[in-house]
Amino acid sequence: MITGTGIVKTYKQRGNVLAGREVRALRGVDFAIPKGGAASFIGESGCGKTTLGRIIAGLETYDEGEIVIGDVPMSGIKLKKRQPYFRKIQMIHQDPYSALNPTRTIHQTLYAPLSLRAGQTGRSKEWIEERAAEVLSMVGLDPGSVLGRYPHQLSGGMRQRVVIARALTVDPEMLVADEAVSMIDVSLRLGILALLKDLRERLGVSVLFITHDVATARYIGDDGELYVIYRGQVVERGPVDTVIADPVHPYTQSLLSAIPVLHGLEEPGEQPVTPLESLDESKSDEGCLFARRCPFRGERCTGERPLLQLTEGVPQEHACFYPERRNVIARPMSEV
Amino acid sequence: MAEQAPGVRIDGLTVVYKTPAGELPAVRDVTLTLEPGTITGIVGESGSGKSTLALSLLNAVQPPGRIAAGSVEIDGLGDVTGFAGEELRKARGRHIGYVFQAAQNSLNPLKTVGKQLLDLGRSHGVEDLRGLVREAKELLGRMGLDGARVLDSHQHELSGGMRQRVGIMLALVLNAHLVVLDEPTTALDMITQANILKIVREVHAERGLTTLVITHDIGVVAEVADRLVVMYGGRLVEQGPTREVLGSPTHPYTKGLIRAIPRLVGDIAEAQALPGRPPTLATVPKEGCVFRERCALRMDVCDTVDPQAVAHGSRVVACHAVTVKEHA
Amino acid sequence: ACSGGTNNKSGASSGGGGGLFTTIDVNRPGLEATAPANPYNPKGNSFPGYTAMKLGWVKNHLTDPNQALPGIAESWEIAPDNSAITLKLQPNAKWSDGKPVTAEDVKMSIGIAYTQGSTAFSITPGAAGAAADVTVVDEHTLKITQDMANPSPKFARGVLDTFVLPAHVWGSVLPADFWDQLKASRAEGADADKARETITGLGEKVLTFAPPKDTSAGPFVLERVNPSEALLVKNKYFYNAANVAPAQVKFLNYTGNEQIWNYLTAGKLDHAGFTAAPTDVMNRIKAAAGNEVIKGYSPVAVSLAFNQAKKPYDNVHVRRGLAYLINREEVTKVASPEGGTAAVTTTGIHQKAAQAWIPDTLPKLDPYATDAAKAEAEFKEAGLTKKDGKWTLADGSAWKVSMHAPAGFSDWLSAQENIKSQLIKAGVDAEVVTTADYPLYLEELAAGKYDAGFWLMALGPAPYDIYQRLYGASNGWTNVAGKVKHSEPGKAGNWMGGPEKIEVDGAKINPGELTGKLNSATEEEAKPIMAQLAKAANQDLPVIQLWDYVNTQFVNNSRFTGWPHDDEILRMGTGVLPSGVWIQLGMIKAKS
Amino acid sequence: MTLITRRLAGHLARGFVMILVVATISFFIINNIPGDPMAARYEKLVEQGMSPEAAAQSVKVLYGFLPDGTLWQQYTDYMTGLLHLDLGMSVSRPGTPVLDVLTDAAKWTVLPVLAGTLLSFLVGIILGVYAAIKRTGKLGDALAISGSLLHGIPQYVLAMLLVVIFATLIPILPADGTVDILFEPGFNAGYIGSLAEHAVLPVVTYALSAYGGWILAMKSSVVTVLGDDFILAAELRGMKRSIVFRYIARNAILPLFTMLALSLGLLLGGAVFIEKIFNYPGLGWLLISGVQDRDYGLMGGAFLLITVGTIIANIVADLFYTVIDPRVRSGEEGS
Amino acid sequence: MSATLIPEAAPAASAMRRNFWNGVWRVMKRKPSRMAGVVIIAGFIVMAVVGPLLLPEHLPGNASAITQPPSWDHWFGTDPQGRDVTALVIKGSRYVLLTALVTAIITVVAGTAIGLFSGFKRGRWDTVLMRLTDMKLTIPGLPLLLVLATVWKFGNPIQMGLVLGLLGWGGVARAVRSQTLSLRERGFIEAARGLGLSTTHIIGRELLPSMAPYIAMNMLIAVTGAVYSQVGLFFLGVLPYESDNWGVMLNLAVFQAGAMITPNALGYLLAPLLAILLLTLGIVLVVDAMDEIFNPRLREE
Ligand SMILES: Nc1ncnc2c1ncn2[C@@H]1O[C@H](COP(=O)(O)OP(=O)(O)OP(=O)(O)O)[C@@H](O)[C@H]1O
Ligand SMILES: Nc1ncnc2c1ncn2[C@@H]1O[C@H](COP(=O)(O)OP(=O)(O)OP(=O)(O)O)[C@@H](O)[C@H]1O
Ligand SMILES: [Mg+2]
Ligand SMILES: [Mg+2]
Repeated sequence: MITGTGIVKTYKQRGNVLAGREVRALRGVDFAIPKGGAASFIGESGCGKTTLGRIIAGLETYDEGEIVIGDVPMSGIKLKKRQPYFRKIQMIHQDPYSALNPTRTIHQTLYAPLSLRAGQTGRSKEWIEERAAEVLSMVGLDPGSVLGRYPHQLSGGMRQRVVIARALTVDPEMLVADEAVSMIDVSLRLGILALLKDLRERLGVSVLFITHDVATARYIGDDGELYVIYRGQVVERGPVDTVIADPVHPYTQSLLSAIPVLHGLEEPGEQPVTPLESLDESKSDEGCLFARRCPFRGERCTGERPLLQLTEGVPQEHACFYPERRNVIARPMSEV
Repeated sequence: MAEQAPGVRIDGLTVVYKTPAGELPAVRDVTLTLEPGTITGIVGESGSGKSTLALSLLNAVQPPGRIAAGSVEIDGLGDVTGFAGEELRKARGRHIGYVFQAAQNSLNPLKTVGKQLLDLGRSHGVEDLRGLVREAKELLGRMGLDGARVLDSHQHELSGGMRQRVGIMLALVLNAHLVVLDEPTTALDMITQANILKIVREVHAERGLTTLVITHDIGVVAEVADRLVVMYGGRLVEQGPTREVLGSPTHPYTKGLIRAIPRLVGDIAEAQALPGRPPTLATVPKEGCVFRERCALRMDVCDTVDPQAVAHGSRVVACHAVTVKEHA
Repeated sequence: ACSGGTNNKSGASSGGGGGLFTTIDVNRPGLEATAPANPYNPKGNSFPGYTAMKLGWVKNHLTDPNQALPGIAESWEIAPDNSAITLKLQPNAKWSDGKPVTAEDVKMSIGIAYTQGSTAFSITPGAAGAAADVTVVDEHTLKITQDMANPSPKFARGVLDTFVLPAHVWGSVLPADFWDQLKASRAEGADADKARETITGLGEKVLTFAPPKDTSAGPFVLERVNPSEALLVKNKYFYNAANVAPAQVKFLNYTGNEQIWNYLTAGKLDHAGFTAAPTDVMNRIKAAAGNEVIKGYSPVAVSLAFNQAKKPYDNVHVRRGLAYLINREEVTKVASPEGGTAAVTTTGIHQKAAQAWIPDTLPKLDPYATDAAKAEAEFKEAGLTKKDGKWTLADGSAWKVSMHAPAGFSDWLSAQENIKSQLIKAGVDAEVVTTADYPLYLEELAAGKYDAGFWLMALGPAPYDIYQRLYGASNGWTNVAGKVKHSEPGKAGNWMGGPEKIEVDGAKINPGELTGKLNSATEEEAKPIMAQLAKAANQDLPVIQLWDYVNTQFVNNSRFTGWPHDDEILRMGTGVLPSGVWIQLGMIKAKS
Repeated sequence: MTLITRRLAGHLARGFVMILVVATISFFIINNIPGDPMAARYEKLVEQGMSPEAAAQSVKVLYGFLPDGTLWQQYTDYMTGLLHLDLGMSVSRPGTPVLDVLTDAAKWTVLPVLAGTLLSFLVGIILGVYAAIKRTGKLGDALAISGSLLHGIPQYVLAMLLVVIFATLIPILPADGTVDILFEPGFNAGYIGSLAEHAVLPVVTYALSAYGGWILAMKSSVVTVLGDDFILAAELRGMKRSIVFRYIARNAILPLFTMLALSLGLLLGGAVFIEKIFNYPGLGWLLISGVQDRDYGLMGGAFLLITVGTIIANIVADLFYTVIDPRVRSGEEGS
Repeated sequence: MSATLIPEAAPAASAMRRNFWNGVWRVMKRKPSRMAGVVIIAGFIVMAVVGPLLLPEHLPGNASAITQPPSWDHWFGTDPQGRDVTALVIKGSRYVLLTALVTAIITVVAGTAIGLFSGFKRGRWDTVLMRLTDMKLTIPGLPLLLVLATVWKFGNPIQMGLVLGLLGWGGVARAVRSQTLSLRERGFIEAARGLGLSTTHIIGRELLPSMAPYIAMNMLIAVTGAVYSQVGLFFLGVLPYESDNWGVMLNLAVFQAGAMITPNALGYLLAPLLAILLLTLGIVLVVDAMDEIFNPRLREE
């Protein structure tokens, strides 16, 4: 449905006449999300997940690379004319409160995009009302009680559902959920995840899930792909369960080992990798970007940059010269 | 002067907030004991009263809130709910270290960490300020930071994880043996979170502390706590040794909560969301069980009678259904 | 024709009693601390009568412009044909640094006056009443002769009204060849033009000259100034110092009349010159302890002037109709109850002077007493029509009398507001429009932008000055070197736009030319001309004379006494601080 | 280059451009002013009894100072003069450079404005803190409302009320002038006392009119800071009240520095009214008298100087802010 | 998955869409002072609209009762023409409020447009416009007005309002821009863009309502500023006047009637002063409620 190759994004921070600063947010990222498929981007803070998500949703421009939606390459289309293509890709924001206009009722919020579509397709007002109720039901809300309300009158989970419902008004082919559950109460989180999964299954909407919580990534669908991003580069990419069970890149391993083990429910794996001590604050762009923090760093790592590739015996793509399985995973108590 | 880890006994604590709808309890009739030298973890969703409970330990509930009933007995100090003025101030910091929720913002943005450390020392009449700085550097070094550099930095020059460590340092530097950590890892990255939790565990052991960790993330508790306390709607619904509670939860809320945790392994279909939504101060039922609206085991008695916390072995549970089952 | 008063130097010993005298220079708002002690500088810290001395202190006699009280000139003699004046200086006059005041000082002062343009010392070729020659007779005597090509009856006034400056301080300002240059400038041709230019250039130098410190020949010398006050101390070398009562004089600053009212109601001022004040304020001023109002003659009147280039004011009947409608008594009562007396009629002359100039003509003039019926008749005659009780123009369009006055001229505004309501009552729509300030008012008035505005007139005592306000430049007649020319309305400053010839008693006269004649006429020659012009002004009504000003002075008897009540003394000319003259004459005594 | 000098350089460059723009504006406005100062002077001389010809000559001498040449030439002259700190000659005060008149007047504006600002700042922030702490109580409410009202009342209304009260009804304070001339200028009690006595009403007016703004700003700032986590954190660490108070105060005052510049600018602008009402011969007073005397140079100069004052106030406030706030200080220095 | 899709019902009590005016009413009722503010402002508007119609075009003067102190017949006494001061204040209110209205409209339209444009376009335009705004905010307004007054005779209230509006949009533009910038970052604007909603919709329906309190507040501030400046200019006497307004009254009271000296004229001075104070009070009280009126959350609490 959407593929991207070699996406590069560099933020130039102005604001000072004399010294500009560059942030290399993405350094040549490839991705491909099939129709009805799922993908998850994980990585620590600031690695570029949101930037990539926003580029995919057409909310941000990119400096280099090519994005193809359906089979239309965006490079052939003027910046201002891309909107209809990107409209098929809707973003679900992290903070459901700021994603809804506090001065507008849910009805008004849904009405605007629906009436736009009604105008384009020549449909009636009744259709708008029906459809508004329909999308709300789709996300598990009772239209009767929700339509007339303001966002602040709803709980976080309900708000996030409204946000999803609003995205559904334009019949999207893909949803980009950026940390869509991190601000929602623990007991309700799973509900949203299940909803996204359900939408995937029922409507064939692809879902791109952005998070730094690996565990939640699984819940969108086990047929999805996991992209592990580090400093603007995809360092590992493969089916969710494969990557979780057998991470090969030391960064993925560290990430996974940082997830708390639910003692009592599960037992830690046998060979836990020590979690990374701290952030890499150097701005060095030499060699492997992860080299300075890597506990398994080898000679090659400082000299050249590993590219995302498939190597023998490893089912997933990775960007490491010394891929090695290290058991970091926790096991359910039941299996122990 | 408690040089050893103190025990804490909270008894029948009720804290109310004044709202347009009258005084509403954010913490209701909580009885809890922190054994000396243990790490206790309190979990609960947003608004369940965790922070309010933690603040009560320092008698620091902010207006319009107030402690309406109950006591907080701390070894070597006494009942802090009766403290006021200088006495209370001296207890804070010296005896009880508090690591603030969102500790990232718990530092004065205009002053370097070092200056704030000195302010702290002066506030508590520390004579040997050099010694204090040395101690601080040591603690920071212990947590993997360059002490000298950190003391010379302003808040904005430190990353979230570093600030959190500074927060822990400030809680411990006066040699407090009771430490309260309110959401020490919220808004932190996975990797940083893992680091902080490791530090909490290690420092706890090294310095012989009594620690209370508050979080809404069961994973965090599972990682560090010896005992797990679950709060819901201002009530303490279940408590017991962490592994036991996680492994075999008894209260329907605890069960639901654990089932709703996204997990790295296992069958995803097993996981289920809790229906309904967590209550707010205004929507907490005035009488009867606070959880009954979302409860699958709801009985008639739940509507009218607030279930008492009942000890079942090492576990304390407040649920009519569980009590009935136990006695059946 | 007459000589100066006596020198009171042997006067009573009571003088010099000391004390602080507080006053204000009503002519000059805004003391300027940085300004030099230079009488020619418009902001200069020089106080005529106090620190700045003139040859004599001219008076506003009703008909004779050449009367004056002695200043540096102890006495003088004027040739019967006004061709010369011989000055005798005060024998004991000294500067405040102890040097004597000499005839050379006076000659240099006259030189300086030339650079500034003064009535008697003008370099404009052919200017009326200009001096031809200045001769130092001896150390205390000078003779100044008039250029009789275009003589003026007020020549002596122009000479006497000259500041005297110390040559040892100011000498450097005039170049050595000044008098030659002056002579050259008298001639015609390129050289003369150049000489005049040089002298005008000197004028700027004079204007900005800043003596290092004040050197005064007057009773006081400037001690210091700050932006709100100036302090003068007694000049012990002053020739009549023994009779100068105050030891110090404090000048208060002001920027608006309301401040003067404030000082007066607080009884702060020992003396203040004429200041218009509303009735309530005036009552309070009078009520303040020790305050007294003394009144004298002031040769000024105010009038409502018309722009005759605008309809319907081109029609004399309209002007007359308006004159019949306006109750001048009421206007004066509202606007200037203390500082003015309602004009008896429109003559172009202050009523007091009119009694002296045209006693026979005056009763024959139409007094324009308020009379609605006559007004109606006049309006009808002019072709105006009355619809629904409102007068409209001949063509049926609306008519609104629009009167202008500068903001801040409180008495004028009050008067116009009152006229407005009077007119409205009579069915003539009217409005009052203010102009931000006086300079702008004058510019717009001169540009012919207004239908009607207030205009000062009857500026005595010289007859020419009186009438050139009505039949001078503003009404089309310019007088260059004694030759009168008339220009069209809207040109060369002619905003009144009256006709060049007016029918008076059946005969056509040219009032501008008659006015021009006044410039060189003797008192006797002038009288019939004045009568003719008064009739013209009365019948043709280029303006409606509203009230004649009264020189109202405020004094306070708590600290000083001896205030003059004598009419003669009170006819002090403008531009002088009369209390300074009274003090130097030894009239003012300190109260013990 | 340190941050401060860098910022200063930027400010100066901007300030310079701005001064040029303002100078240009005022030049062209002033060149279009109607009204003829020569005519007014002439009228006055004639009224005083000078003969028309003599008056005409006198006026010609007096206004020999008026600039001539094409508009463009006058403009370039004015601007080059400006670069040499030469604002031309005053017309109503012949021979006096405008700059001299202005610098002489500037002290009468700057000192009371500064005194008033300082006074109101101090009182305002103290009461602001109080209003913030007692914000739920009646007194806090009253303070806040009084603040809004005072903030809202125009300066001239305040000034007039003060005059009516303290100079007319209970005449205890002088309502005009700067100092009693009888006191020998210098460092003596009488002179300074008189200066102070005359300054009371203007300073109080400045202070009162600014005070409302401070109290409101301080209140909201303190309320914000009180809600900041670090204050609670400091309390929970058992910091002394005095230290916590200092934390609150310093953090709350900080954002007020940007306001300080604005307020100084406002007060400088308001000087027009206050100086007019109290006859205080400062820049505002000069501006009005310049307008009324049609003294182009003086008017333009006074306007320019008031603007420059505001610009300087802005720069100073910003630099102050930069020095005090470590976030700004390092935020731009970083990398 | 069915468990998650059980429709979540919100508490039934407030299912109905809230009426905006009901909310406003509630906000007003919460503090009586706000009601007072609204009443005051409404009073002034009525006074400005109706007042002059009820009074004769030219107020009758009485030459024998000039500058009288307050009495039963004349609540604030009479002016130096013997006219009733109260009537003068009423007549004068039209000028003042009309100017204020014009100023308000221009301030809001220009300020909002520029602020929105600047905040929306960002980049170069933003820099240029904000420099301009900064400059406008730095140049002291009153002195500028004074200088302007010498060339431009803001003849009638409309012109006056025009000038004041053109000088006054800076504050609104600043506020709107910073609001736009901060709202841009909010998810809902981005979402609207993602949904393909038109810029008109985004600005008109999403941005402006959210900014309404700021705009309204800044507008009121600009309006008070305008009232002060115009009254002040007239008070200083640097403007010609044709009709009565409060500033002219102040000017005449102080500089013509000697109101600061004689108690008789005090009413003449105090009446317009009180009118200004009252209007200020009204505006202050209404501004106080502004945030709550436009914020649905605060409105309903
Ligand atoms: N608008 C922007 N201007 C400048 N830099 C930006 C901008 N947006 C993002 N960045 C930088 O780009 C990098 C990637 O940011 P991004 O928001 O994509 O990270 P992320 O992976 O989503 O982080 P998080 O987990 O904290 O949300 C970061 O270093 C960030 O500071
Ligand atoms: N100042 C206050 N005024 C009124 N109610 C308050 C106040 N502070 C907290 N509450 C209410 O008290 C209840 C408990 O709040 P508390 O902060 O203790 O919750 P928490 O469990 O710490 O939540 P979180 O996970 O969001 O930090 C909540 O319903 C909250 O709305
Ligand atoms: Mg992100
Ligand atoms: Mg909390």
